[in-house]
Amino acid sequence: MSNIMNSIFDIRLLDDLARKETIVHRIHPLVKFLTTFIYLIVVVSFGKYEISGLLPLLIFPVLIMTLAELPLRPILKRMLIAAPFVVGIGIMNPIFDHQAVSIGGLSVSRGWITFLSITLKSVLTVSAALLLIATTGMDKLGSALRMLKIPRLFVLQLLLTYRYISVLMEEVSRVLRAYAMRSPQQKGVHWSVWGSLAGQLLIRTFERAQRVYLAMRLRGFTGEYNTGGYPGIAARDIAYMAGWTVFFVIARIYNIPMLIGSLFTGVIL
Amino acid sequence: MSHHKTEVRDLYYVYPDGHKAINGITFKIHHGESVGIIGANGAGKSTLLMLLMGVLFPCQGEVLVGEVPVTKKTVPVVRQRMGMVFQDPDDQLFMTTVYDDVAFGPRNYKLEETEVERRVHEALEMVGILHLKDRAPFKLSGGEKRAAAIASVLSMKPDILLMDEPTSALDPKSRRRLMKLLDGFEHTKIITSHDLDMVFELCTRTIVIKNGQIAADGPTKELLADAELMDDCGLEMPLALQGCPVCGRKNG
Amino acid sequence: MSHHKTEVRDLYYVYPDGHKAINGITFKIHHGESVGIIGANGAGKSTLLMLLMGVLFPCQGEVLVGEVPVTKKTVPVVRQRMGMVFQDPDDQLFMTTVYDDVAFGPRNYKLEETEVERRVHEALEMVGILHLKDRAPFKLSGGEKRAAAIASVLSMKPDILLMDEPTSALDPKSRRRLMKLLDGFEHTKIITSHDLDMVFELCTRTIVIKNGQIAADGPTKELLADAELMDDCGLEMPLALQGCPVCGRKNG
Amino acid sequence: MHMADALISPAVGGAMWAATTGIAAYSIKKLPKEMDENKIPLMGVMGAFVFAAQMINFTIPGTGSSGHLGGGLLLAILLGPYAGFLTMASILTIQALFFADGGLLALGSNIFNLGFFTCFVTYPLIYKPIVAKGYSRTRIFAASFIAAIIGLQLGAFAVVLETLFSGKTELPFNTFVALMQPIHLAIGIVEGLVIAAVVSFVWKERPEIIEKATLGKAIGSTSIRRVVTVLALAAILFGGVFSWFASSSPDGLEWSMFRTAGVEELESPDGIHRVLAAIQNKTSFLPDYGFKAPETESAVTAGEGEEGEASWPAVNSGTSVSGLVGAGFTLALTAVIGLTISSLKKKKSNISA
Ligand SMILES: Nc1ncnc2c1ncn2[C@@H]1O[C@H](COP(=O)(O)OP(=O)(O)OP(=O)(O)O)[C@@H](O)[C@H]1O
Ligand SMILES: Nc1ncnc2c1ncn2[C@@H]1O[C@H](COP(=O)(O)OP(=O)(O)OP(=O)(O)O)[C@@H](O)[C@H]1O
Ligand SMILES: [Mg+2]
Ligand SMILES: [Mg+2]
Repeated sequence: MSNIMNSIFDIRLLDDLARKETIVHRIHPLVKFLTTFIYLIVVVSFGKYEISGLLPLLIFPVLIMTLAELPLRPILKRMLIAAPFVVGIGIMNPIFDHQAVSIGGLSVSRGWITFLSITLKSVLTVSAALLLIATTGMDKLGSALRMLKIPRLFVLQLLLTYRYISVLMEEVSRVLRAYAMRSPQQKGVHWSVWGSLAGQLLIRTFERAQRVYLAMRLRGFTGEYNTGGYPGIAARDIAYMAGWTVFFVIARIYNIPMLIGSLFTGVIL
Repeated sequence: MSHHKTEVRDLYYVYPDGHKAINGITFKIHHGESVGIIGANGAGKSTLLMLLMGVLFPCQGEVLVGEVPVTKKTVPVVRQRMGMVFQDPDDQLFMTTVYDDVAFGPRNYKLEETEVERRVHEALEMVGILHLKDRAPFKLSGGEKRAAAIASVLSMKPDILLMDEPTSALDPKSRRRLMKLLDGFEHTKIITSHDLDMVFELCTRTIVIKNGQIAADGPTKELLADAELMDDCGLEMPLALQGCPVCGRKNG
Repeated sequence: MSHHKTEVRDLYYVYPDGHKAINGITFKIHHGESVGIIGANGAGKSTLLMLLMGVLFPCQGEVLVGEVPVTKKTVPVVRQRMGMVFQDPDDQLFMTTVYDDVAFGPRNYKLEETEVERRVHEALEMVGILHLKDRAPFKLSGGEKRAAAIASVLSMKPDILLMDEPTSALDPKSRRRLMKLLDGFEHTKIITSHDLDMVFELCTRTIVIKNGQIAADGPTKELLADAELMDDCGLEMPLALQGCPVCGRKNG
Repeated sequence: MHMADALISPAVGGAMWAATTGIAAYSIKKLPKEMDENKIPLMGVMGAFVFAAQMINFTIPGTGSSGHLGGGLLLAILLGPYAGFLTMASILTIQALFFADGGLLALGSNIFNLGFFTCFVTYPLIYKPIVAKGYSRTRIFAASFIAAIIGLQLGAFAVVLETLFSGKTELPFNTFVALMQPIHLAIGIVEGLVIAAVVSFVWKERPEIIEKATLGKAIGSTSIRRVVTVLALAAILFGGVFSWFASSSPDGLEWSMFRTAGVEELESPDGIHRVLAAIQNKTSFLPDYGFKAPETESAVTAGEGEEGEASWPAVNSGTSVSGLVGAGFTLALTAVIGLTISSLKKKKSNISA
């Protein structure tokens, strides 16, 4: 119940954020999409005992978040919600991998390092996906997909799903509310009602789909999905992508914190 | 009968996204009153009803139903006393027959099956659709669905009936029938609607909401005839009060 | 301007399940007329609109739009002339921004992107929501959604506007605004509604449907004041015509 | 049971992306042309429905177990396998973007795990044959129930394989399987019951919705040859892989898998560490730490990987100290950059305001 409400807020919030006008928002959607992908590949290419090498990559979400003027809190909250499966799998490592490693004189089980590494990767990858949508928006992302030659059938279908999610989530939450009103102290939907409750929702959805199709046909839809022209990719977009890519590659090849650290300890010692 | 009193004290509600929907509302509704809650789209009417029913919980202030504050703990008890009819009856009817739908609430309160049957018959008779009891709710006409939705709530014997826009999408005859039905219900009624003519006929008292606050609270006949107040709150005088083609009266 | 004439000749329609929804309807609507189609729930109003739009095809009889019979072949041409506003705007706003939604029709007719833009702006300005053009439809209020739905139809420059219950769920002010907007649209309008007061104010002519047949067809002012006819068709006189609290007049 | 970006390696993620893209392209091609336009809104709106309905909590009273509506099979039943798969793909895409369920790299695997097995394995091989003899309540119930459970089992098993192949986490294969399969059996039973209840209800009330989707031209008749192909594919994928695992010694399973796949070594810092040790020695200001080059795996043999494994804990403490200092410094720098920019932005907007 509150789950559904929260999901509706999340979609609305991200949609609102995507409509801001900042330097990051103005970057070409396709460029942002590809940059995010390169970033993700670089992040996950680090091994399971890697921590320090991953740290410089934090600068990407931090920079995007500040430049795009995105609020920290809701994005952090989403990352925490996304965590359970990853943490659940990650937490197995300390159990199965006891080998001790010494770090700065401290003896740590290798499993914990893996766990930390997974958690860090989770933070980086989750924030990258959220930031992509929060600075681009579903409609622009759709046009980026079209530019990638993803068939229009799929893109239109994706956008329709996105469009009707909030309509149907509200419908579902109203039904659940009505259900809860007459069945106090029940946590979920009783099995005797499963079929009729979800089934009726499904039939209504089916009928809605027919009306939507009708509305589309009445406005000349014949299976073609016609979008307006795409915005061109400007020099600044290319610079954006090239800049980040170079940084990612450097961060992948060189362990930057280690370089800095050695520099420091070298100076100090 | 103070045990059926509904009281709202200095209520505030902020949606998780920061939208302040209710900004300090206080009122008291006595047993047997019929109260209309009106206001423009987005004024906060539905939110207020949800706070009364314990679907949402206030950020500040409290809701008391018969001296019992509505909290997560008391909600099951409170709900037994309150019945809510939703705007779209489709949201409310989820069983395969009208009978089962109307019996759903009483069965959840673990009543004897004979008592359940008695209640279902009573409720269906009250709204005049006993003949539909074995039909599937989703195959009924709009007006019939509305009646079934009301019966499903009446079978729980609520002391207070809450309704969100009960007359929308009904044809004039069905609307009239529904109004007659509601008029016959002697317990407390709280109705939100844009159908000000219905409020005018059905409710003795009206609360006007504007931006989550009470803009006016008083006898319906006075408030709805106050053209300035209505205009200020995104409303309009009931059509029955506007210009009469016979006597040529304009705007009340 | 006979090329905008809409004519229905001896129309019959039976749903695949055998339900006879339209049973012999004939009428002619001239360019610029505003016609209200009224009737009880299930009378056949929505079915009639769908036959006019070529969404359904009659079992017998024919529909002519500007001398062109509506058949599977002529439908694309006919539709460009007719714009239909649905009862639930959510069914009609299927794109992710208001702009794209309003541009959907023109783009499908392969107009230049500059022309598309001109039309979208024009349509949005006409309904007064140009400032909402980059918003997502799911975040609009009920009234705003309705306006966007109308704009999405206006951008196709229809000669005839068909609407199914355009005022439902709107607050009185938004309803008034919509009525003003419709009043300003100078082409043919065909409106079905249970809001008889709206029909009374907006339509010069009314067609009353009962069980898929025409029960009456004539000037709105006359038909809607005919208490017997209204009652016979599951309707009621508009509230503005019913009992005036000032002069005490009862039932017209 | 969404596979997450943090647990996947580029190789596994990429492979699954490739597989998924292939199936999606095939599905799009298979959607009969004339059905397209009316199916698009149906797919879109049904996708949104499944998305929303997955938030309903279905409970079995007294047992404490509860479940949700599974998407893939239901969509296949309603829309046919091709449209069902594509719809599942868009649901998962939106979940990855807006709810950070899974992630963009793992999206390929997730679409595969939740879409392929339901739409292209259990739907044609279990659901369809059972209802092919004619619809009845019992058949529909049995068909959806069994298909849902098996579909989820296959999906869960795929998650296990993908996770292990990725080598980002340390879970012995049998433990992981022993953990995942029973959990998903429990989930699958409730999910199967929900789907069975929903499909039976819809069939009773609006039979054409269920019957048209399965028998109609929209899907085309599934030829025997296609069934056999799919069967064979699935058999190779699962039977093969599974029996191979089963035949190896349980303890060594994981490592032998990594060695064979060459995935672990690909990323393993330890092997590379040794390889690059010589180079490091020349760079004096970086005492005893290796640059990591991601592309040197060809030089690493399985044996070296093993050895590297053993030598890992011996990393000297001086290196770790510089690592820790550097890490702290990097974090501080990142924070400073972030704070500076946002305070600059605030100042700017204050001035302009
Ligand atoms: N789930 C929600 N999250 C955020 N804001 C919401 C939510 N639901 C409603 N609101 C906002 O709260 C305000 C009050 O909404 P509410 O639904 O109570 O209005 P209402 O008076 O019932 O309007 P209507 O006459 O259109 O039904 C509106 O501005 C609305 O946009
Ligand atoms: N798809 C359908 N299949 C069978 N019967 C239908 C179908 N759609 C509508 N009907 C029936 O046809 C009749 C006319 O329906 P229609 O929707 O045109 O009524 P309406 O006048 O628009 O009613 P309302 O005022 O409730 O909108 C009704 O009796 C209805 O039950
Ligand atoms: Mg409301
Ligand atoms: Mg209708």
